[in-house]
Amino acid sequence: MLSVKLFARARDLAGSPIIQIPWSDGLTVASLKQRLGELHPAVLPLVPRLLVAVNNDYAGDSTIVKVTDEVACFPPVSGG
Amino acid sequence: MLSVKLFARARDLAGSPIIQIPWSDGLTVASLKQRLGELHPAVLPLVPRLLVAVNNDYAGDSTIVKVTDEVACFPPVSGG
Amino acid sequence: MISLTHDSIDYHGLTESVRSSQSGAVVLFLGTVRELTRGRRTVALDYEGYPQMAEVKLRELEAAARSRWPVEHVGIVHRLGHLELGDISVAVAVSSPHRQQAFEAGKFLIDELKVSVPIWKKENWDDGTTEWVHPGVEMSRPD
Amino acid sequence: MISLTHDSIDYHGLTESVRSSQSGAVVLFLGTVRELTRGRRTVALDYEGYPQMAEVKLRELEAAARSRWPVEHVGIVHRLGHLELGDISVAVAVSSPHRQQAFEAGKFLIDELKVSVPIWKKENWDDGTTEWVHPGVEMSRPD
Repeated sequence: MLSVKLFARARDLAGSPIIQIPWSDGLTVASLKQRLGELHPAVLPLVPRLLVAVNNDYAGDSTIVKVTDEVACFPPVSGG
Repeated sequence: MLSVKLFARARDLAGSPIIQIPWSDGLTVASLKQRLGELHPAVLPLVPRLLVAVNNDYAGDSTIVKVTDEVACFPPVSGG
Repeated sequence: MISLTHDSIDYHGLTESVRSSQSGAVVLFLGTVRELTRGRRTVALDYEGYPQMAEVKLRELEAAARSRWPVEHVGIVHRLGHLELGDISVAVAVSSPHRQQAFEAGKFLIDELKVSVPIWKKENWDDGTTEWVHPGVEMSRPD
Repeated sequence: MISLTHDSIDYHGLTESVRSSQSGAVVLFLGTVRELTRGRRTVALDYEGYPQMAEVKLRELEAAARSRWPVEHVGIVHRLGHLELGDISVAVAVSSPHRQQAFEAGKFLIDELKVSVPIWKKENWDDGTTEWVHPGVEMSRPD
């Protein structure tokens, strides 16, 4: 299982600050976003704009994610 | 007589913070600079770069100066 | 100095920390909670962060600023939690030999912070509704 | 708030005076006495002003900034007299609804101050000589 932290509206829609996603080696960020939408349909409308961070850096769709990675998903930022 | 305040290097070169210049109605800023150089030759090298303020505003060479005006001469500013 | 805090931001201390006799210029930017946003009235903001990544990204921004301008010191503090009108949400202070550099570096840091540092704000509107601010995401449905 | 002072500049008080819940952005600029200028070492600066005209020109600059940007509050304090290394010679604070405006107005104010407000500085070099700074005027002859 891959632990994924959620923030802001993504967390509110999923109803949890951290979710577990069944995972296997070789899967990418694109798979992560797809599975997140399947497991938590409430988050689905946000998925196209969701940002994914792997080990504290932004990761593109083709980035491979390992179960040991620190992973977070969140909508566009609005600090400042 | 026209009272003219001097500042910074202009004052140092003239040796005085305020000087009196013989004046008559109708004379301009250009005349003021010329007379200043004649009366205080030490200031002469600075005259081409001297700024003249009349009543707290910068005045061009053709501005007519009255003896009752508040007049100051000084080199380029360097505040900040 | 890079930090996230739940307390009031001491921008005076932050500014003192970037001053030095090697730098002729200091620029400080403060972001504060504004009452009116596109005609709607805010009563408060809640800021949430992903602290470990936010600190990494802030340090990257400091490094990027240093690579572009001869910045001497950089200080950035972002506040998290519940903020009332007029409260300071973020302070960015930079010092450099000349003012042009300090202005450019300060503007760069706050502009980039707003697009790359994982912190989010939730509006508390005066009609009692709340709404996450997610630029580019449809805002029609209040949370 | 526009003022000239012979005392240390209280930039914290100045910044507080421009903050408001109508403004989302505050930019503060501090000019400080820098040790090195084009490779020469400064030990102190003496600032002289023509106070009555300087205040008129500063108020004109504030008006010019307000005509270009939706600035809410402006504070400018310039120090006169003898300043040591690291001392603050000038502080400019502006508040406005958005940060872009605050940066532009702040930069405009200090840029224009330096060319139009009748204040002059005299360098005290570490070799014991002093020299008025008059941009564009031949500096070869120490005073």
